[in-house]
Amino acid sequence: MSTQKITLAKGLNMGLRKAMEDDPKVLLMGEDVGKLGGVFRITDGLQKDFGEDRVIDSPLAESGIVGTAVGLALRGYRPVVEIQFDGFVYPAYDQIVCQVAKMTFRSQGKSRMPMVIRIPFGGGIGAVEHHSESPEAQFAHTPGLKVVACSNPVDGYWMIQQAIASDDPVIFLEPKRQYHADKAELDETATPAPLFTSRVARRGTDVTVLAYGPTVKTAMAAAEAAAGEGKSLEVIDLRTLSPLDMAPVYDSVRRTGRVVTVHEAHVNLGLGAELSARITEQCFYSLEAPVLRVGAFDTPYPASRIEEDYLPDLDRVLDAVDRSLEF
Amino acid sequence: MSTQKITLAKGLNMGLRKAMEDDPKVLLMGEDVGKLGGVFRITDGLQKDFGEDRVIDSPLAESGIVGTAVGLALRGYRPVVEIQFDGFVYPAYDQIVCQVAKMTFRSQGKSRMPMVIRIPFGGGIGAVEHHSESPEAQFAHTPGLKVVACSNPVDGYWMIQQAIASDDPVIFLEPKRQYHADKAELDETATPAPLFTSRVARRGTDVTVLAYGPTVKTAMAAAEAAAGEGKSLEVIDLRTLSPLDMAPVYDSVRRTGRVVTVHEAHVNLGLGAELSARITEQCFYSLEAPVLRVGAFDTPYPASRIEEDYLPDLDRVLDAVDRSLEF
Amino acid sequence: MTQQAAGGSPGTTAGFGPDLVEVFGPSQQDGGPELVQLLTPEGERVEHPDFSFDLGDDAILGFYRDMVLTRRIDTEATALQRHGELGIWAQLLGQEAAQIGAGRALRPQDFVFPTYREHGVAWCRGIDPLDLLGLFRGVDQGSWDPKENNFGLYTIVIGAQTLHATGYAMGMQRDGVVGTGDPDRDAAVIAHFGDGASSQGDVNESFVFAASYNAPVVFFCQNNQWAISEPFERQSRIPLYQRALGFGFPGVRVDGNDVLATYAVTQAALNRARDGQGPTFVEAYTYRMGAHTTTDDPTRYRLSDDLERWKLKDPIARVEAYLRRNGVAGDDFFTGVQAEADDLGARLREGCKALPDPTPLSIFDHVYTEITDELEQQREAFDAYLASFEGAH
Amino acid sequence: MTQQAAGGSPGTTAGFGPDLVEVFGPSQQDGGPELVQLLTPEGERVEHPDFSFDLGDDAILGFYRDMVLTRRIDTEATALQRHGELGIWAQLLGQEAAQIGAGRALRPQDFVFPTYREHGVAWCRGIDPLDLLGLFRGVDQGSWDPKENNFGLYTIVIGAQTLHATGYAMGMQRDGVVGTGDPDRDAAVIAHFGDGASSQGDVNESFVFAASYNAPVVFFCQNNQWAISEPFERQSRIPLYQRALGFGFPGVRVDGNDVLATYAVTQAALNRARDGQGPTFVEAYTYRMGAHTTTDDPTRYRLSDDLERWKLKDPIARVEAYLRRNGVAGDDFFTGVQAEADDLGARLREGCKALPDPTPLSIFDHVYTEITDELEQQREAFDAYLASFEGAH
Ligand SMILES: Cc1ncc(C[n+]2csc(CCOP(=O)(O)OP(=O)(O)O)c2C)c(N)n1
Ligand SMILES: Cc1ncc(C[n+]2csc(CCOP(=O)(O)OP(=O)(O)O)c2C)c(N)n1
Ligand SMILES: [Mg+2]
Ligand SMILES: [Mg+2]
Repeated sequence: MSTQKITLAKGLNMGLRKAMEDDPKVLLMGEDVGKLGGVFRITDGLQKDFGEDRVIDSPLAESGIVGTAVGLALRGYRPVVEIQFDGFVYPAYDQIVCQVAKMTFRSQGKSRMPMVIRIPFGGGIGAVEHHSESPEAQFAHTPGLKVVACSNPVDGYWMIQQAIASDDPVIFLEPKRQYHADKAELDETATPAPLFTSRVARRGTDVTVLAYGPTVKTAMAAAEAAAGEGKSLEVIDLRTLSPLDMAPVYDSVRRTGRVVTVHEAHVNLGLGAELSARITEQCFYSLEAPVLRVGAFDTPYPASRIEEDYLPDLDRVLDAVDRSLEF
Repeated sequence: MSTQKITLAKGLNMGLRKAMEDDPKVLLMGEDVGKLGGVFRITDGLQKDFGEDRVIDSPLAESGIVGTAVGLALRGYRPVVEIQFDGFVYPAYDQIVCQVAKMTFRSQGKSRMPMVIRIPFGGGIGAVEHHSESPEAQFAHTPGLKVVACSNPVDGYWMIQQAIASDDPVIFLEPKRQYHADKAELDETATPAPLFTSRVARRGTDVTVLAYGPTVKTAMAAAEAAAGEGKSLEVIDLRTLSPLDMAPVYDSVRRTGRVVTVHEAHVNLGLGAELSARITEQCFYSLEAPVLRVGAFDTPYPASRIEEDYLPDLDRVLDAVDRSLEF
Repeated sequence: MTQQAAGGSPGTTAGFGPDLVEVFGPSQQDGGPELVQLLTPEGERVEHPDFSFDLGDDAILGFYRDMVLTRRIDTEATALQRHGELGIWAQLLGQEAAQIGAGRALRPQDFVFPTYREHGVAWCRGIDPLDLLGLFRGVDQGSWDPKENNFGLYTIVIGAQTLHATGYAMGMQRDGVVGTGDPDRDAAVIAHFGDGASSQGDVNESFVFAASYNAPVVFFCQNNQWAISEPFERQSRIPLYQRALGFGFPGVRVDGNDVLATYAVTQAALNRARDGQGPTFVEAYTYRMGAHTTTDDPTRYRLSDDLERWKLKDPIARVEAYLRRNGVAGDDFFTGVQAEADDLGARLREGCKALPDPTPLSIFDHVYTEITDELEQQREAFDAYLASFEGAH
Repeated sequence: MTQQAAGGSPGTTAGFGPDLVEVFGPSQQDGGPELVQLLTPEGERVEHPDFSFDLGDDAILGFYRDMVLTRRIDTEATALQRHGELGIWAQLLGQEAAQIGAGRALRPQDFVFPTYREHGVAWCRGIDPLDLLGLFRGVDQGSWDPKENNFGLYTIVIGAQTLHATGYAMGMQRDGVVGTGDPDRDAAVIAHFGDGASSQGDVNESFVFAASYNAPVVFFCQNNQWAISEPFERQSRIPLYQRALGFGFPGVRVDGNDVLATYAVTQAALNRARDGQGPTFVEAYTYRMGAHTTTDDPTRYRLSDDLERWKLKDPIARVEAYLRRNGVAGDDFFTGVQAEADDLGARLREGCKALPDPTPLSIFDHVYTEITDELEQQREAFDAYLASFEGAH
């Protein structure tokens, strides 16, 4: 029984538990993370087992949560902060970009910020405003932060532990739509890939599709559909958004000559922009078409009844693939 | 005497005064904007002439300033908020991205946010931490905001008035290093270009250089130096960062085939990334070289003694121009 | 461990006043001695030295009707969510008196900044309850015009609206509609928020600004004892109305399940504001009888005992008891209101299902007051893309 | 207009307590009746019912020396800025007693979170004053190791450090170094901030968190009457120490120009924290005698009268008066301290100019605990770029 079938929520919960068992300095903090186990139940059962001093229900103030976590980190703790929804990270934005991100640099390495800020992100859950945001580009633009996104239960289990083990602050993005969706087989005895690496999720030859978090599933479905039409897509799950792990991307693009990026964040100044710029710079003569970007439109997140029109889906990816191939 | 020589600080001050004279609903708010006239003296003399109810010294709380400005806007006022330094906009980030940016959309146009948030931005003034940031990409990534940057005294005078007249919220970036630097001739009877347009600042044929705010001066100097070496640079002052006015850019790139972007913000996910992505998409077959990006390194802003190494300067622009030409 | 035993030697606390008093002990279970009450849970009228209810029984009949209809909106919406017609619903069960009391104390020229739970206040402002459903169904983000009924859109980001309220009140000052002595002109703002919200920086900044400018705003906090799963004690260890004292303006704790007291206290606070005497903090001490929202499961974090105790303080039952005991209303009246509620319920059920979905292309509307060229291009491309599927299926 | 005349009918304010008292009237000019003082501006020892100074004259001699040397650091740094050796300097002139009193009340195991103006506290913690200059010269952002002297780096973003302090104090609770009764073990945190900072959301959130967790933190606010050009009245209309009452912990206003009183009050507050009795707010009532920083011009916004009045309360002069009057110290002592100050001044002048500039490539150091591949590439490219100029000139 070395393997079991788990959801992403379960993978994250198991990973948090493991990290807390391994290191008594690991603390969880956030709104409703205690008895409730968080609104998504990611911290379910942890306060019961580790006590109120290690799984801390915080007053309702995100800046306060992250700011006190900074103090705890300075005291030698490894706080793991839960932001309840992506749209509520902004009250903590100042503490994140001015304090968390800069403490190591400011102190010339004398103070460290081994902190993880977990953010359930992305849309598709039929929620009201502010519950479906994709704020990753803003954090990736901030030096001093590392930014990763998991896309599946197994990565959830490993990546959260690796993020907690990191001595640098990590913005940890969790595709909330996937929390309780597909299950996957977890082998707890396996050796995971290093945290800050991308993964080729599917091999292909015609077009490279770059995705992360919730859009990996979309990209894989698109690849499956495209295969039916005789088009071979290579799908890369970026996993790390800052730093970017570009080597597998360049390698892929040099083979395919065509790229489509897919994320739920706005296209304008989203990760796709940076990927496009870097790929064009490094693979200029390999490109058969410009990098095409699929993402949310440059509008606020709409009312949920039309969110599926707003979010990139299989058809929008396939459309971009076709446009790339026809270029 | 229809023209006079003014600095950028003076241009902005005159523009604010004019806007306040023209419309009694225009209010100025911020820290130290009253008797002191702001730490950069941009609001010098305005409280004296328009009173404490129209030039409002605020308690020391940026979220409070922007948040109360939202309320004033809902009541029919046109608040112009001064953020003292770029690095201090982050406590107001939540109000800006969740409230200011979304109010029009949320209310389906029933409520408007005719608000200007003035931010002195960029480095080169020998300041301590948090006083030299370039946060524009984060705002440009946020739908619902408009983002502009002035680069010279004449634009300062006109653009601030146009921004105040806009019924949409405008993030108004002022290159603080230029406030009291070069003077320019202002003709108050002239007709300014529309706010959301770029301007070809110098015609050229070999390489297109895209700049805004403080780097326009750098780009112009580079063009001058390059001309001495027989290289003809076209310099475009973007002026509007969101929306981008790409037509003149595409037009230029189709002629030159080469582009260098220059900003003080970090290269990673800076405006250059978006420019590169769009240009590559629209001018794929015209490009002789990938768009090259010059900007701050992807590190926090360093101690000021080495800021000139950190910031893009004439040599770094010329270096990129050469790399582009040699590509 | 987080609450260490006091191990200090005597004398070290000198000058700091008494040690922390146990404000959450049994003496506080009913809101404590400072609770302003004018109608007991048993429906008996009591007097208070500082606050009095200045309306007659007619008004109380009206309040009763308001509360019953508001509760019906709530139960219907909850049922609609269970049937998949709403994505989520934020219930106000138990908070009817706090909201109707506050809402009825308003004058037309006052302005309201609500949270996401202010269905009762919305009712008082004349917002069609059907319009409240759009946000929760996911067809819009609030469809009413804030200017029409002086009732702002629901705010989801906790506490953000308290600053808007303060700024709006500053606007009223500048418009000269404060302290003129003309009751039809003088206006105030009311900012609604919860006990959890009191911890947010924005809310405390709004206290700073309101005090600094002496802005005509009433901070109306419904302390319903819970912020999702977190009990009030996590946010404050003293009664919340006392927060205001730290900012230099008055605070009062009113029985939020007593519609008469809530009305009287809110009216007095609004009058202070309209008269130019500045901000007031009103803590309406109440209880969230339902779940936080329809997706919440309170059995994970609170005891049913608590709920049972609060049921005895039901805001509607006590008014009914008062009306019956004093012969103000008989069965006819109650049946009449019930019938009205049934009609309202039916209208909501029908209306909700008929709420039109927005069109995909509406995504591009109202991002700006006029669409930008950039967005127009995205819109056109999306239009063409959508069109490419027509006939394809 | 923003302060409308009270036009309310009598009765409407009932229950809200007295109308706003004029806390900035003449009665408050000396800090008001609640000011804790143990040494008058004339140098006379006075007693206070709640706070007493429990050290002897030796300690007072030490405080005197601390204050004189701290002032010298300040004047030297100001001069260095005038000579272009520093980019800017934040002066503490007038605040020496507040800082030395607070700094000397600390034990080694306590931890300090300073603003950008805490030069006196830094001195007490054993930070080499030369190390303070790096930030202002622009060669680093604070070069000391916070762990070595339990003194954090200067924080520029107003108020951010108060949350760090609270979190750090929560860490102490978890480390079991609070309320054990062992004076060498029990520890506390002190968070410094200014009157202006009290308006920031972060600062108020730190009060919420500290109260909620009963964290061992002393909030030490130097109310120097100004936040750059804004007078204290813009931030609060009541004495600032009263802010704490709104959050459920004690606050006290101490004469911040009286080093004995500041010491005594801070010590008592730290003892409360170390003993597990939770947070305290100390308002050190003082005055910023200089400009906000060397780039500020206070003549634009304040009257020199004010300054003259505060000069009479100079924190150093009153200790000198006490020492002389009571024959504790004579000319020898004062000349000795002066000589020490001169030496210190000389050392700072020399040392400042000798502070090495960072190398351009150091930009890439310590962005992360280990450089990333991405940054390594930028570093290498920049290295090559810089090399391309060598020989070119
Ligand atoms: C800034 C922010 N953080 C978190 C949330 C998620 N959230 C929604 S309601 C809520 C609890 C609010 O409690 P309270 O203020 O007491 O109001 P109540 O819901 O009890 O009416 C939380 C944490 C949010 N909406 N906004
Ligand atoms: C968040 C933030 N906003 C604005 C500033 C600019 N600023 C620096 S010091 C200062 C005034 C601070 O006043 P106070 O808290 O009273 O401290 P003091 O300088 O008087 O010691 C301001 C507005 C800042 N550093 N951080
Ligand atoms: Mg609540
Ligand atoms: Mg001050």
